[in-house]
This record gives sequence, structure tokens and C-alpha cells, in this order.
Amino acid sequence: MSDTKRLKEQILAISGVNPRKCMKCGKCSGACPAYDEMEYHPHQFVAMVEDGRIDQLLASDSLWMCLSCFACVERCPRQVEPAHLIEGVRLALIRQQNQNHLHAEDIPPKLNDALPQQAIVSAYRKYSK
Amino acid sequence: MQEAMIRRAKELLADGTVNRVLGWQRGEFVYDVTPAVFASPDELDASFVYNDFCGANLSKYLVAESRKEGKVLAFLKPCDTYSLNQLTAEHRVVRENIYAIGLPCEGKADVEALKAAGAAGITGIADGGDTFTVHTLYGDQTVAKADALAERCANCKSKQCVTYDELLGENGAVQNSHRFDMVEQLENMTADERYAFWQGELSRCIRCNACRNACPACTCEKCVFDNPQSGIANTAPADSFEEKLFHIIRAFHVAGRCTDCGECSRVCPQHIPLHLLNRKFIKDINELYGPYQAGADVAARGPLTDFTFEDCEPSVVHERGVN
Amino acid sequence: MKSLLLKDMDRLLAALAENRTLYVPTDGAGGAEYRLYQPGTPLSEALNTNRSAKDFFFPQTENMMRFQMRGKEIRIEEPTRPDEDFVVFGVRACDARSFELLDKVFLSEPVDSYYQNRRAHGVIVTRCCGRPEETCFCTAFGIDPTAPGGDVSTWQDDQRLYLAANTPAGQALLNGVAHLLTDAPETAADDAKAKTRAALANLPIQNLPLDGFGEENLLAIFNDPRWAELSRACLGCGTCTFVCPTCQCYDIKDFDTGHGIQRFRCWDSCMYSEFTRCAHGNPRVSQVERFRQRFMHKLVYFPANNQGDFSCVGCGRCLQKCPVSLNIVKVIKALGGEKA
Amino acid sequence: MQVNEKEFKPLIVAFCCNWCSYAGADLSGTNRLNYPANVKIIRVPCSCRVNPMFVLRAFQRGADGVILCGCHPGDCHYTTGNYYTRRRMTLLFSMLDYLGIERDRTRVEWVSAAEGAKFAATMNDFVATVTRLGENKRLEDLRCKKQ
Amino acid sequence: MQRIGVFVCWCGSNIAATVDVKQVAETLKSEPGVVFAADYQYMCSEAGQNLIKDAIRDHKLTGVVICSCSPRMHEATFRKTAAAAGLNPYMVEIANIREQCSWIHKDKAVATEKAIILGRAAIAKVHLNAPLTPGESPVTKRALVIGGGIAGIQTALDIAEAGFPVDIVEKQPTIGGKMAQLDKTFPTLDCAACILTPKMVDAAQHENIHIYAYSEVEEVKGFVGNFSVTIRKKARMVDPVKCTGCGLCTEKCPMKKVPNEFNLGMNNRSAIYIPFAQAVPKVATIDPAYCIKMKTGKCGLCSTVCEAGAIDYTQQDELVEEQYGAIVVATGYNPIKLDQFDEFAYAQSPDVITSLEFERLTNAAGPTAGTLLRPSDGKHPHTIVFVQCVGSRCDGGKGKSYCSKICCMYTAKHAMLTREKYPDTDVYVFYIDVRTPGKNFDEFYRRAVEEYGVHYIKGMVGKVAPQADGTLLVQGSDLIENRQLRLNADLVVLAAAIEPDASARPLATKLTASMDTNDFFTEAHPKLRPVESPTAGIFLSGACQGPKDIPETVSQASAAAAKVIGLLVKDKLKGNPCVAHSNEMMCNGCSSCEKVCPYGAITYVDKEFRMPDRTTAIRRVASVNPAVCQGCGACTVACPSGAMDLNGFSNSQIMAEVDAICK
Repeated sequence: MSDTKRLKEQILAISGVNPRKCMKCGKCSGACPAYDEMEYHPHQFVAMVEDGRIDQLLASDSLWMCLSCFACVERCPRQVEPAHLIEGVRLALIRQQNQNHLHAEDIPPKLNDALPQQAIVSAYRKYSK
Repeated sequence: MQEAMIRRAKELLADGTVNRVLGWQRGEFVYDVTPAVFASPDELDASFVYNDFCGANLSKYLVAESRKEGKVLAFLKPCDTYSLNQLTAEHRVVRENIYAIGLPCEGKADVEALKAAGAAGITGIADGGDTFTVHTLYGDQTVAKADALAERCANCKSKQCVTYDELLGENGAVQNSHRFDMVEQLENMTADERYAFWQGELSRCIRCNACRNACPACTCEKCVFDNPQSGIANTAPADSFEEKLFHIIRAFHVAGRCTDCGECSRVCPQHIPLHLLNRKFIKDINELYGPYQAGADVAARGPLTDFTFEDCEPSVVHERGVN
Repeated sequence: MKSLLLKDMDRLLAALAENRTLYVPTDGAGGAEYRLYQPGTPLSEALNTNRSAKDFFFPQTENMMRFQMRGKEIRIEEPTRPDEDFVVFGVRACDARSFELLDKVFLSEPVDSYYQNRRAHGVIVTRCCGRPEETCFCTAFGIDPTAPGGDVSTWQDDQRLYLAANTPAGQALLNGVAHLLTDAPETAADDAKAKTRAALANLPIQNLPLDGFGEENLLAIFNDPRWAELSRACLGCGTCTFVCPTCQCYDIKDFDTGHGIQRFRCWDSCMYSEFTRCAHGNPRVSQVERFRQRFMHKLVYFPANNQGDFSCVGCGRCLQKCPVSLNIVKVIKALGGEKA
Repeated sequence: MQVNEKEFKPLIVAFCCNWCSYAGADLSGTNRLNYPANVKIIRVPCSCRVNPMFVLRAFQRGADGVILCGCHPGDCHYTTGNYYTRRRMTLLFSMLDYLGIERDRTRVEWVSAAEGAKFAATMNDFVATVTRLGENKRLEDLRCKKQ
Repeated sequence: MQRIGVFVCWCGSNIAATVDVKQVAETLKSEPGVVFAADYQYMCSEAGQNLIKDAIRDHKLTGVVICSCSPRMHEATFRKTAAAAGLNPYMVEIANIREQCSWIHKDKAVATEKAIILGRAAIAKVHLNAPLTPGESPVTKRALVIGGGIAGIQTALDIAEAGFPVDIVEKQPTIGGKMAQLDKTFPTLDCAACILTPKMVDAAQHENIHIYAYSEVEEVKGFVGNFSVTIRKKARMVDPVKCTGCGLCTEKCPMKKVPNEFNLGMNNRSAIYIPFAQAVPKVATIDPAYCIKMKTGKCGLCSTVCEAGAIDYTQQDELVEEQYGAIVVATGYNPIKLDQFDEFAYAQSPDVITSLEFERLTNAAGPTAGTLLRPSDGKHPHTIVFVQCVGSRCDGGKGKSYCSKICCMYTAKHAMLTREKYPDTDVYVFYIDVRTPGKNFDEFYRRAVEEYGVHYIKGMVGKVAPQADGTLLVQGSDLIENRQLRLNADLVVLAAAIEPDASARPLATKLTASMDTNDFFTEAHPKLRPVESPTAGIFLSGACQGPKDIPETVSQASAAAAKVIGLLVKDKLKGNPCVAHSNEMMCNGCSSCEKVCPYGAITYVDKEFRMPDRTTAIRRVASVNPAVCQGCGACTVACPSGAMDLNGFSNSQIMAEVDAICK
């Protein structure tokens, strides 16, 4: 099994997402509030993971632009749950690096008022593991 | 009571209302009374008896008797009236040919209970109000009537006659009985304990068919167990499976129709508590489909020939707490 | 005559059980029954067991043979005959007498080899009745409960059990446990016998009118109109038959096990509507006829064929067990009087 | 003797109504959905045709589990058949349970003609459940055991 | 003893690849009673059938076991084969070794063993089979059509034209259904009313058609050829015979604030109303929920003004019972409720509407008299966004997993008509896929794009947000441009998924017709019997069976009519001989069977019998009407004595199968 394939399976296992359910309607991207900040958009995330173009994804800042607001999860008519997939890619990356970016206690000093609440909650969820 | 019954029977014979009387006949001892048909005042005087041991449910005899010429007078205890209603509902008796006299009942004694209390060689039993004085070959003995009651009477479901053409005495009421206590006790056992219990009980079965033949709900023209064409006919418990098959199927066939008269357990020569099988079905029916008493109402639809859209699923059995 | 202290009873039973399978009457949930001896379990003091002792020689069901089918071929397999020696301890005089009656049926030509085999392996130890009950009427058939018969007879007083062998098999049995027994005079059990005789004298059912059941009255009894009345309450169950020590009718059935046919025989009851059903139907179509058959057999046909021996031993089980209290005593009293 | 779960293959008798569940079983075949071969289907017109005698008969003859499949309540081809089945089998199963016979050996499942996947999943699950229970000992007929 | 022939089908490799068919035939040949066994590639082929026929004749077979595909597939075929060779067709049993064996098992040894066991079970059953002869029942030469939309109307007209009387039951006060609410129809853009209303009038005037408008089916009894249907004629409070449809009452009615369902609540009607001008029957109906007279007892104005004296406030629902030979279901569809789709702000903004509402907004008889105006302020919209697949192809609980089929075309129609009538509007269509199979359909869609300049955007709208200035901010993705679009629209039109009418489920229960999980009626065969329900005598017309456009609905309606006519021309129907029968000697007459019989097929008679004890007795015994019995078997289990048994599925047959399987 190639590394890419293994990585894809890892991401799918972490996220529980089946990208094949996607019918490429783009509703996720239509709903995404961070769309303009992204190089790759939610529907592309799904396609890229399915295609195995994961390195491209890992190298992109788009990964970190997702606010985990779950609008895409809520709107997706096929229950593909792109946000969960994005989360899976992030975790896969973190695991590759074999460490957390942050410790939970490191987060409070970094907070600022402009950060959306959802992002903070999401950060706690991710980094406190 | 016996005198009143004979008097009334003679009157009804005399005025032509009935041409015979279904009652009990005196036997060798106080307790071995036999259901019998009396056609004349002389016969009544000679051997008609009514005492604490007249436990047999006479309703079943009406299946045959009510199809004969003329009207038959039947003396029925409250239990027997439930059975008569059920038989009427199932068109097994011709109700118009029956003149039913409802009797009050305070429970019938079980001679086995007297024997269990130590009375061996019974030669006579004197009624002492709340007690029996038992004369035996080896001395007298006093037993409280309450201790000599048949199980079904100790857990009496109803002292109310539900169908009759005339009552002797006051009608009783439906009782708040504890008849399901033992069923509940069994339900609360583990499956292994229940299996051990029933294996012990049913293994005694000798397939004498007394339970079936005494049962007022078992009036089939031909029982499946007697019918070689049914594929399950058998006359002996050749394997322990056969005992279970017989008793499960019998209980199932009378489910929703059994009035809980208790004849099956009364007549079992092996003292198998067969009523606990029927009561299980009655309890389940009450709990799952709403209270139902077979025989209480001739017009009622039996629970197994009825349903609601909202009935529970069979998985309710699997979801029960105790295993 | 030998004797044994009652407190040593269990030692005796344990010793008997050492070499052979031992069955003793014990009390249980449904009443007294013969059960496999378990050390320490006391003997039942009940007068009689629910079921009679005939089961040991004529069990309710008994496998006779198997057929195996391979494709379209049929192979027959004989069953293995039980060959273990056993002792039945505590048989009452009535049941002991029933074996003699069954022998007349099964051991006369053609011999029933299944029964014969079980008979050959069984030793019967009888027990004198201490407290006969109101349902007892064995004396009406000439049975003396104080001489209970069997291979070994036993009597009992407050202290001791007395044993006397009646047959070589019985003697061999006692020899095997001789170390537990002490010698006693032949008169040692006389007090026990006297006590029993005194009780017997008070029994309510005695002096039954049996004289009228002679062969010469066969048709008169058969055609007696009172059968209808006597049988009216009969439910047609087989309780009387199945608890009776002398009822000997059986049916042979084939059971398809799915991988062969098991041929077995099982008790049948003349009370059943299917009894002796054959191609043309059933010869006895009503319960009156079935009821009559049972008592005609016991009281008329059997004695006619067996030197006047009635096929009833007066054990009283049918009096106790019939759901509607019909029984042979009522029939005898009604029909047994001297015929014209 | 220890029953080796891997070796033990329970025999399952499945009574399927002609209109829904038998068609559902066919559909699971059409869709090539696997379930163990020890499930054997008997076609009946309606689940209400199944007599408790048949259920007991199956156990007697060596079945380790018996499952009834019918149309969903309300969808019975004969309008009401499965409503009777529901009551009858509830009571029968309750009685078997009361006698101490493992209640997981019996099941009723509603499977429509469109539910091929459900049929296969149900059979797989039922076989697994009965496999865990092991051989039917409590409702067996020793005469019918293979010798 | 039967002489049984066993025929093992390879089904090409469908069976033979997984089951050793030779071994199956060989093994079954040694079963008791089997005198012939063979295998063949395709038993259902002519050669295969000839093999069976020859064997029946040559080996004097009395029973036949076919190990093949499901009996649901070819049981009828092989029964005919047997009959052709002179064997009673009910002496044939099928062992299903394809769907229930070869297709689900991979291991050849396992599948072969199972096939043998299934074969043995069939052999065991055939041993106990008895020749059966079907009974015959007469056919009531009259049809019932439930639903008076275009499907029901077309079916009724076709049946009536063939000379059979037809009744239409329509729950609304008028026939016409959804099509009456439409403005234009694709792909020809002819006016819906212009083509529908003549058909409505035809139906009303046809001598063979009777319309029960404002009526519902209450109860259905009986079976194919002999249905007895109770119809509830709901009280209109207006005598339909006297009413001339002049409409004076509707004008004078003081209660005018009733949401007009015909215009989807976008305007109001009076409490006494005629749904629309061309209603059939053109009879007024009082809406008791709003009528002042009905609610308070005061008013009665309509009664005063009605010159025909047609108003009757005391009218009650009336139940009529009619006999039919066939029933056609044409209950149609409805758009789903969109309340759950918050992202499209349907519940928040009046300017977010469904496509059906759009139809009414562009229809001359609609609330705006045909001028396209925004519901909120009555202004002309300049930017209109159409959103496709709202609730269709939706996997979650909110919508429907299926494609609603008609939305692509009507959206193209709406876009095109808008651009034609109002060239100054910008029209956007957000789509996932554009699905336009059908004659002249794709051309139609391309015209919208190419000639009318409709902006088709591949992508879905993610959010619609009402703005302070009264516009709607539509945010969606343009997947092809890979950008997120934000548009300020004046009107958003949602192509809501369609679902079966809510009345269909309870109706299906009454008809014992099966439905799929989406409440669409199931067809007897998805390809080969698409207009029949599996329940004999019940036929399907239109969208009750699945989403359909008008041409398809009309085709199916005529197809259903053809099937009905095919049934009604028969004088007698051969019944199913697998019916219950009572062994009178064992019957207790207890009525248990009668109580569980869904068809009322069991009656009781007092009969004289010679009893086993040689006496004569009059006994009450059950008697089954074989024409009415459908063979479910409920009675057989209700019967404690086992007197009731079922032909073809007898107690002994089923137990023999159990035994064979458990060997």
C-alpha cells in the first residue's frame, strides 16, 4: 500500500467520512463563510482526499482556514460532512509530525477578541486531546 | 345449600322447565363426588350431594348435555359460569337448552391438602364451620378450612356468577386475587432456574390427558394430539420434548380462552402446576393487550382473534429485564 | 428371618446399591415415586407411589428397533437390551401381586422378550403396609399385605426391619448384605403383622361382591344398561390406566427421527378414542364402550382366561386419582352381585 | 464438552412470507448479499400461516434458531395477517422464555420486498446470536439427534 | 407413493458456477419417491421445458421438483409446463437454489450441500401435494379510479371509452389535480388549462363516468373482480344537483379571509367557494371551518342569494357502497414542506417561494392575474434565482433520497418564460446536474440557455439571507468557475422535492397494496408490470407510483386503463386454488377462524353428521368460500383442532419441509 493510500485511509478512519457519497453539488462551498480565504474549498477537500491528492492539501493553508462552523456538515444533502474530513486531514498531519502544535494550556494567552468563538472551541477540542 | 338445591331442582323438574339435572353424586367417601345427571326426584333424593369437595367444573358436560333433548338444569359455581360463557361464545353449547343456577362459592377443599396435612385413611369429614374434623382409621384430626382450600380457591379470581338463569343466594364479586404471584416469582428467576423448575415439573407428566380432558376450553371434536393426520399426535412422553410440546401447544390453544378455572391442576395425578402455564398467558395478555378475562363477557373478542395497530413487537420478550 | 435396626436402613440401602441399581420410593414435589437411590434420602412413608411399580418391567415407552434408510435401502437395527441388574425396594403387596398378573400376559406364549429381559434383571423387595388407607381393597382379591411377597419380604416395627427371602434371587440379595443383618426368629415380625391386620379389619371397602363376574355372566354384564350411567362422568382420560399396576395395553409407533425410524411401544389406554383404531375405524366408538371395556377386561375377560384371577390388585390408585372419582369399586358394587 | 464457537454452525429455519420477506430474501440474492448457508428458508403465504407447532417442530428436529419474517405491520398482503402473527409469536416466545428456553433462539423480523439488505443483515445477526448461544439443548428431542 | 421427477437448472452459470448441479441431481435421484433426475442449462427455455414435459410423460411422473430460480420468478412457467404435459400444475414445487443459494454463497461445497437440502425439502413437500383446481369467480364490470388529476382523468376516459363504467373518487371539490394549478407545460409551452379542462369536461359528460368529487374511499373489501368499496361523500352543504355554479354565493359570502388553497394561500377566497372557474363539477362548497353560519348559526347569506335553493346547512357525510372489478390508484403527489430548510429562508421571507407557487404567480387566474410580482411588496423582481434539488437527492432526514425528476424541466420552463415575458430580469439557475432525458427535453433546456440567456450555474446555494433593503442575499458556489457567488436577488424559487400525497399510505392499507419506504406504491414488477400493484386488481396511474411528468403520467394512465380493460372484458376469473378448507368432522364451529379472516370468506352452517359413535348430530361447522379466500392461512393457526388447513401450504407439507431441512 502506498503512503498516500495509507494516509487516505487514515484520514477516512479518523473522520468517519465516505467521500464517495459526494455528488459534487457544491452546497458546502456555497455555505462556507471562509470560502474566500481558502485556496481549496470544502467540496474540493472531499474530491482531493478521494483522488489521493493529499500532499497538495497538506501543503495548503486552506486546511487551517476552516472554522469548523459545520455549516457544510449541516447543509450537505448527502451527509458527507466535509468539516469532519478537514478535521481528519488536520489530525493526520499532526500525527505525521508526531506532536501537537499546542498544549491546551498554551491556548489562553494566544486568544484575541477577533477569533470566532467556534474556532476557539474547535481548537480546544483538537488540542486538548 | 344441598337441601335448597334439591328442592329447587325438584320444582324445576316438576314444572317442566327442565327434564334433568346436572349436579354431583355421592361416592364411597365424603370427598369422592362424581358429576352426574339426575332425571327424577327419586334419583336426587338417593344420591345428589353438594359439599366442599364438589370442585369439578360441570360446564364441560354441558357441551354434550345441551345438545340433547329438552332443557338441562345445571348447578354452576362462579368459576363454572365463566366457562359456560366462554363455551357459549364459541358455540360449543346450546345456551337455550341450559337452565343455569348460579351457586355462591367460598372455595372448595382439596382432599390432597387434607392428606398432606397428615390425614391418612380418611373415613369421614365433618364440617365444623371454619374447620374440618377429619375422621381417619388412625384417629381424628382437625384442619382449618383455609388450609384445606384448593390452590385455585385460595387465589380465587371471582366469586361472581357471570351467567345464570337464577341464583341461589347472593352473587359474589370479582376478587382481587394474588393468582399471578407465582408466575411473577418464576418470571423473576433466571432462565436456568426457570428451565430447571419446569423440567422438574413437566418430566413427571405421564400424558394421561386428564388436564386436557377435564379442561372446559379443550372441547375439540378431535384434539391435534389424538389426530394421526396432525403430525404431532402422540400418546406418551417418549422424549422430554414431547412433554413440553404437549403442554406448550395446549396452553397456546387455550390462550385467550382459558378462564383460569384451575381444573387442569386439580386433576393432574402427578400434581404438575399446569395452571401456571395458563396464567402466564393470561398475565401476558393482561399486561400487553389490556386486561381480559375469558368468559366474563360472551360478546368480547378474544385477544388472539384481535389486534391493534399499536401492539408491541415480539421483541418485547427479548427486552425484558431478567434473563 | 433377618433383622436390621431402622437406624441402619440407609447403610443397608447403600450396600444394596453398591452392586446393583437400586430404586426406592421417595417423596418429591408431585408425591411419592420410585427414584434412583440417593444416599441419605429417606424412604417415603406414603402408602403408595403415584405411579405403580410396573414401570420397571413395562416402562411407559420402550424402544423396540430402529430402521435406517440409506437412499432407497432399509437397514434394521436391534436396540441394545438393558442388561443391568436392579433392585426395587419397598414394593407393596398389591404392586408385587401385579407382577404375577403381568407375567401371565407377557410371559405366556408368545413371550414378550422385552418384558422378560427386564424381569430377569430385577429383584423385588416388598414391604408390609403399616397404615393401609381407606382406598385399599387388596384383600378383596386375596392379597395379604402382611405377606407381601416378591423376592424378599420385609416388615417393620418401631425399632427394626425384618427381612425374609422368598426366592433364590432374594436369598442371594440378602447374602450379599449379610454382614449388616442379624438373625431373627421367624416370629419376629408377628407384632407388625398383627398391627397391620388390625388396621385392615377397619377398612371401609371390604367384602366386594365379586362372585357375579364369572364367565357365565359375561353377556349379561356386557349388556347391563347401568354401564351408561356408571360411565356418564368419564372424561376419557387415561389417568386410571396409567397409574394402574395391572393395565398392560400398549401401542407400537414409528417415529421418524429424520435419520431413521425409531419403533417404540408406549402405554395406551382403552379410555382413549384412538385405542385399537384400525383401518375400518375404532371398534369402541363411545366412552360407554371404552369404559365398559376396561372393567370387563379386569373383572370378566381376564379371570375367564386366567383361572379366575382378577386383573385388579386393589391398590386404590384409581380411587385417588380419577378426576371425577369414578373407579373400579363403584363398578364392582354396582354390577358384581350374583347374577341370576 | 466445550462448544467451539468457530466449529458450531447453528441450523436456522426461517419462515418467510411469500409477498414481502421471501421476495426480500430473493432480493438479497439478486444483490449478492451474503448470509450463512445454514439459514434455510421455508416459504409460507403469510407470516400468519406459521403455527407455533411449526416453530416447536423445527426445534425438535434439530434447529438451533427459528425466525419468522413477514411484511411490515400495515403492509400485509392480506391486510391483517402479520398483526395476528405479532400477537401469537409474542405470546409463544414469552412462553418459551418462561420455560427457561433461551429467548434469543426465536425472533420475528419484518422485512419488506425492498429490504434485501435488511434480510441479509438480519440473518447474519441472527446466526451470530444463535452461534453465541450454542446448540439447542433445552428444546431438543434426543431421538432426532444425529448419532 | 408419488413418482417424482427432479429437474436441476444451471441457469447458465448463475447456479452452475456455485452449485454442483450434477451432484444435486445425482443425490436427489436416490431420495425416496424420486424416479427421474436431470440437469439442464436453462430449464425455463423451450428445450428445458420440453425436457420436463417428456420426463413427465415417459416416467409417468406424479410430482415435479424444479431446482432453479425463485418460485416468484418461474413457478407459473413451470406449472404451465406441467399442465401442458397433462400433470396437475399444483404438483410442481420449486427449490430456490439461485436467489437463496447460489447467489449468496461463494463456497461450492457449501452451496451444493444447501441446494441438496432445499431440493429434499421440495421433494418432501411434493410427496404431500394434491392436485388442485382453481375455482372461478365473476367479474364486476366496473372500475374505480381514486384521484381525479390528469392521471385519474385519463385512465377513466380510456376505460369509459372501452365501454365500461368508471367512477372517479376525488377528495377535492373538483377534479383536475395538480395540472389545473400549472400555468404552461413543458416542452411545448402550451397552456395547462387549455389542454386539461377539455378532458375534465369530457370526463364529466361521459356517459360511462361518474365523478364522486369531494369524496374519499372509506373501506375496501373483496378481491380482484369483486371489490366492494365504501365511498364517503363529504358534506358540501350544497346540493350538487341544484347548484348551477353561478358563483353568486361566493361573491356575497361575507367571510372572504380564507386562505385560497388553489393559489397555495397566496390570496384569499370566501368560505363558500368554487376552487376555480373551470372546476368540474362546478358546484360550490362550504368550508365548515370558516363558514359563519356553520360556526355561529348566524348568517345564511348564501342560502338567501341562491336562486336554485342549493344550500343545505344540514347536509351530512354520506356513505355509498359500490361494487367494482378493478381499482386504479391515481393519488398523485405534493411538493414537500420546506420549513426545515432554514438555509433557504423559505419560512423567513415571503419572496422565497416554491416552484408551484411560482406557477400561480405567473398564471392569469392566479393571485397576481398573471403578472410576476414579488409577494412581499408587489414589485416587479429584477433578479430571480432558481434553486434546484431542494430536498431531492437528499440523504438525511430532511428531504428525499430520490430525484424528483420533473424539476429540471419545469425550472427551465420558468426561467425561459420569465426571460421571455420580462427581458429585463436576470435569471440564475443553480443546479447540481441538469437531467433532461426525454423527447425534445434537452433541446428545451438548451434553448433556455442559448436563446433566453438564463444563467445556469453548476453549484448549490448554501445560504439565502433576507437583507434590510428587501433583497435576498444568495450565496452559492459556482463549481466550474471555482468561486463563491453572492447575488442580491428579488425572488428565490425553490424546486421542492415531490412526495406522494398523504392520503396514499392509509389508502394502501385499505387496498392491501404495498408501498416502498417513500410511500410510493410498489409495482408488481419494476420493468414488466409497471402499472399493476402486486395486489391483484389494483392498478397504478401517475405519480403515486413515482415522480412523473405529464406525458409520462398520461402514458401510464392509459397503460393502467388498458390493463383494467383487459381484466373487465373477462366474464370469470380463475381463482387461486391455494385456499383454506375446513375438515368438517374436526371443526368445532367455534368461530375463531371467522374472526381472523380478513376477507369474510368463512361462514357457518348447521349440518347433519354421522358421528364416530354412529349417532347423528347437527353440528355448526365452518365453510370457506374459495372464491373469496385469498389463502393467507390466518384461520389455520386460529383453529385449535387443526380442522382448518390450507391447500398448497398444509400443516403436513410445511412440517415435512421443516423435517427435511432439519435432517
